[in-house]
Amino acid sequence: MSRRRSVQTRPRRIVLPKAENETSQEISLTGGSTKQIQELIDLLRRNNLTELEFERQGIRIRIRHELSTRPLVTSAQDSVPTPLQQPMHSASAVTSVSDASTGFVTITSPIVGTFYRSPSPDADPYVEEGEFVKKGQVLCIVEAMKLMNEIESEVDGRLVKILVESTKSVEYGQALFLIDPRAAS
Amino acid sequence: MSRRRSVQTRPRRIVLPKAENETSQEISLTGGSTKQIQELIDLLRRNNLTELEFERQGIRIRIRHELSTRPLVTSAQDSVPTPLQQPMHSASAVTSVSDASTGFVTITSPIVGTFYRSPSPDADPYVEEGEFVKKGQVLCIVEAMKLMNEIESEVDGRLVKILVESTKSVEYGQALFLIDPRAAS
Amino acid sequence: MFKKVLIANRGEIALRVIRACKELGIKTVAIHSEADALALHVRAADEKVCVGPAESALSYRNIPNVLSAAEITGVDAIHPGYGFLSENAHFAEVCESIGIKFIGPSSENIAMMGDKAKAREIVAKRGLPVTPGSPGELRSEEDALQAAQKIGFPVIIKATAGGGGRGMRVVNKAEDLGRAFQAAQAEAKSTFGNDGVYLERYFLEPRHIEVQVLADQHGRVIHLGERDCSIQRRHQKLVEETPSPAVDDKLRREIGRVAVEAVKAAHYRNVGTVEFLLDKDRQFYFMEVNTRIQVEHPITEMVTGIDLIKEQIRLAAGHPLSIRQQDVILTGHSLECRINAEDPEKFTPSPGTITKYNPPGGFGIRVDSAMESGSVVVPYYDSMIAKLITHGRDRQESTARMKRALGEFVIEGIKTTIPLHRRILDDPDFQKGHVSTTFLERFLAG
Amino acid sequence: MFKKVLIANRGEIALRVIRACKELGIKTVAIHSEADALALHVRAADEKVCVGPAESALSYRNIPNVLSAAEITGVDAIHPGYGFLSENAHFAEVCESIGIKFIGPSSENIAMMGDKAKAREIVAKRGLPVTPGSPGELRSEEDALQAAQKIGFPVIIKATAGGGGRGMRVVNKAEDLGRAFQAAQAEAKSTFGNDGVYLERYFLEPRHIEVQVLADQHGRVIHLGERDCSIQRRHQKLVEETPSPAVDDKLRREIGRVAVEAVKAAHYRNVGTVEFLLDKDRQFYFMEVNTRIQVEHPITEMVTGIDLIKEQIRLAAGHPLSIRQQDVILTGHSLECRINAEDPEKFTPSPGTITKYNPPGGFGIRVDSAMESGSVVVPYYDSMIAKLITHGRDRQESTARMKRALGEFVIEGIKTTIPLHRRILDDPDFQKGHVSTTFLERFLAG
Repeated sequence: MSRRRSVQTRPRRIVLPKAENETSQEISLTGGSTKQIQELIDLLRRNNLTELEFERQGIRIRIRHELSTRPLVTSAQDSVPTPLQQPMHSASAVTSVSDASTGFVTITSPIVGTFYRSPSPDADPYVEEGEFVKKGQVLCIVEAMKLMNEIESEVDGRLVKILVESTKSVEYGQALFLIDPRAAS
Repeated sequence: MSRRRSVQTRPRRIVLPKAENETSQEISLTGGSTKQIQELIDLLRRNNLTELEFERQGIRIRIRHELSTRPLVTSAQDSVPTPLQQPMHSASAVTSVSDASTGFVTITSPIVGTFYRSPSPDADPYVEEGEFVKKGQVLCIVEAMKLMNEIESEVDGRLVKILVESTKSVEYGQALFLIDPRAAS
Repeated sequence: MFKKVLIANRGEIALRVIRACKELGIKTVAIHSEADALALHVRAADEKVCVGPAESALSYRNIPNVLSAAEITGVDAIHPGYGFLSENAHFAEVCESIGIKFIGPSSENIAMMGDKAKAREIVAKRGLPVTPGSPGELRSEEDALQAAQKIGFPVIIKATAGGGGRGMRVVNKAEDLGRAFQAAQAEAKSTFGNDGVYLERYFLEPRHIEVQVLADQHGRVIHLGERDCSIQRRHQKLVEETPSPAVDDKLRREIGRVAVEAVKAAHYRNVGTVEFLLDKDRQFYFMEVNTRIQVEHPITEMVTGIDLIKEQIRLAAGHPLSIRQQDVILTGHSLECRINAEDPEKFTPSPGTITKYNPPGGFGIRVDSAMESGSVVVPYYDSMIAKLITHGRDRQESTARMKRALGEFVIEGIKTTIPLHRRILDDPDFQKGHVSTTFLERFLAG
Repeated sequence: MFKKVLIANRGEIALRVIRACKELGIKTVAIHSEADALALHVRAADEKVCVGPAESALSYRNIPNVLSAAEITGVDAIHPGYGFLSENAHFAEVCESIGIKFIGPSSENIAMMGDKAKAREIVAKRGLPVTPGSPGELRSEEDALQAAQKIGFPVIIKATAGGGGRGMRVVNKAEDLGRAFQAAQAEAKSTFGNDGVYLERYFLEPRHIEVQVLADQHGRVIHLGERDCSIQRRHQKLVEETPSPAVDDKLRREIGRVAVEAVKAAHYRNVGTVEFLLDKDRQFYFMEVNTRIQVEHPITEMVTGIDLIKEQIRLAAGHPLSIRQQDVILTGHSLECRINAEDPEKFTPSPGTITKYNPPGGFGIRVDSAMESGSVVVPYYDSMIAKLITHGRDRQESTARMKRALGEFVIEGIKTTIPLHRRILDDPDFQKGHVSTTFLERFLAG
């Protein structure tokens, strides 16, 4: 294994389309507010239900608690839903909704290893929050098997958030950075 | 155990209220036709679904196939259905819907045994379909442990249907006769 | 062999018997109350008959309906399971009279062993050890002192009409006997309206040890070792194990011999369990014979490899014992935890729908249960919903397996005793095998 | 003993290893692909690390990511399960080099046994029976005839570069050899571009018999009897049993001795399986050594009471064997049916969501599976979703139990091989124990 610049396995992008009629942080139910859906999920869990359905002003939300522990959230329009054919990672799709609303790009770890923000303990970090980064710019190192793997940015943009502390271990696919590509300088 | 006239354990009555807007044998979906719901149940089973929902003219029917094999049929008007809290015998309640629509009284067997329509093999049957019966009139015998137990009618009315053949065994609670109490002479 | 058997029971034991019948190629008939129409034992059987409403007196204990069910389905035998009609001598007698084999001992066996005083008398006559006590009611303090000195202190004074601890006095030395006798008499009088009292040896922290026996129609009797059922709450067993940590090979041979002799003395047939009390000095005393298959029979099956239900059915069908005493080899150690639908701290029943049921699996794990996801625990019957049984090469392994399996067992929607069992398994005294019938009381208080 | 072990596998074997670790008090780390994030083996472990996307080459077989996961979680050993990296000598070697114990044989053992020709050579040198064959490539018809006459007819001519039946010819007598030799050469040439062929003894209806061995660091080796794995479809085992109906005590001792000698000759350590071919004349021939725990290891556990995974972990930790050969007692009979997520007639994979999963229970039943209601059978890996294992006093009982248990097993939402197993168990030849590696082919055709 040679020193690599995150080429062999590319960082995974999660870009979800921005919701249309959003105006504020506190999104209305019609916009699919995760907070209010979360309340319904809590209600479902507290009462140990299999299913909860809510209908108002033409919007219907049905939440089903499958046998596995993950809740599936569906805002169904079909007359005959077949919940068995839900995509496998609906749970992660749900947790990414906030990303969707912000339009941020998530940089994830392509390998398992230890996360370092700087090339050596006494060196400066590659990047800081708020800085602008270029596509291909090294953001961090993930050490695996004594080899340092440089992870590059996939996009131009402003580094919104560093999600992992330096020297912490990261697994495959773990989110490392949030970048706002609209803020490209 | 002495010869009894079905006194110790009384025949169970199942009387369900008549549906309102019925006009014919072929009940419209809005009336809650078991036949059409049964078709939906079959569709659900054939396709191995967990749930099937049908909506038309303001009526919505959702059927969920729970983990046990019994289908739960709900014609829900509530916004928040809690299918886990269905009564235990929803299945049997469903099979009695036709009784509900007709308003017939079902005479069930209070004991386990063998059903006889006449007091002895060469005697005439106690009753025939179409005849009028009085409350307290003997309708049949259920033999158990070599003892003959006479089963009496609970109501005045016309004997609409004899549901068991003579000499067949019957279990506790098994429906034996349908009586139309409105046709009391 | 029987062609078709009716199982006059419900829940896990009904399913247990149906499974054994299936493996023997015997058809099965389930009975059920209206509350159990959708139960697993009903669905597992070849035929089913509803025998009454939820209340067991009107259904599972309803002799005419149960026998009618047997007649209309044409079975040649009835397995009573445990509880309900299993120790009802009248039921066994009626079965015999109408030519349906009752899978269990004869009605005479049941009647005789049901009279505990008579059973002890038979056993004592044979020269076997029974709990030492005064021969009958004590008429005076003098009487009491004589009896106590013969038995040895400590003794317990009990009301002949008694029960529930009322009228009981533990006496440690002769000087205290007079006052205790009077107090017990007075309390018995005021509580039961009868001042009759008697004496028994009082045991400190005894163990409940029982021996599984098998007896065929030819008078051959073997035993399958002991079970230690000391962990009880209000006489309800919670955890059982075999071999007992308190019984070594020598004691096992002795207690086994006494158990075999006791049932021989009573001309007992089929399977049975001889209950003993084992004191701290390793002296054991006959208590009674249970004439049914026991809830905790699986742990004996695990260490012997012998299917007790199949053996019970074969014996009832008149087959001779298929095993000799010398063929009985006890391998490893087995533990059973009874999982009840109860609050694990307050012990209040917790009926309801099991929304999720995932039993543990893998090596050395056995689950006897009639539950599955979606099952309804009805409030009308016993709260036991599953027996979790483990087997290992030794007590350490079967216990480690039990901890692992309890951690895996998922039962949602109702409360169960699983958390209590996990705590018991972590108890240092339990781990050392230092348990007695007072263990759980102390454990729950501590 | 190890403090924390990483399980470099998924599904039932990962859960099996986690269970053993829990019983030994060892912490566990699960690895998983993105497709298995919600899998039971992941939830059962103390820690978990995602090591890559669904494709196993990028996750479960991804050596850098697996080893990084081991490093960041600080484990002291890795259990490889079966498949994936379990027989990868390079992986074992890297583990050794970075000071993480590979729970299995040494990398040298794996490399040596991975070279099947070399393994046979070592075993043959020791004077042990290997499948008779020509020493190398045959240069002429003359060569072929000499080799065939030495081996004895019937023989099979195989292409050295071959596979999949191409270039193979079965020859029953000397007169037919010349034509078959030429035809095989021609076919090998046209198919593989290489006309090299060699000869082997051709066995009619052989049995696949394998012997479980355990070897410690001190060179002590014991065996735990044989497994009969003759019921195969395209070299995939479907049903396994022990003891084999074809092996009596005398043959068991012989084949066991040869297995032990074979692994001793190779200086083999940890658990392993020596595979033999048993012909109709009860002659057996060494085929190869599998250097991993086998899928079918549970049936050996059932009849010996020995937890092979725990033993494997103990051996890897340097403990000496806890059992001597004379302590190995085989009790009863055990059977395993592999339940695959496949169409039971067309054998096409059937991935999807298991809408309902109710495993069978009761006496003598073991289920090794990582499935539950709601589990998703992903299409990326092996189709085996459960192993149903039964134990009984004899083959009749374990088979009756298997039939009963297959009837109880509810798996809805996907197709499984359960119906096929039920049919196999009803087959008269199977019931008589008359099986060979050609059984299933005939069975499916018939």
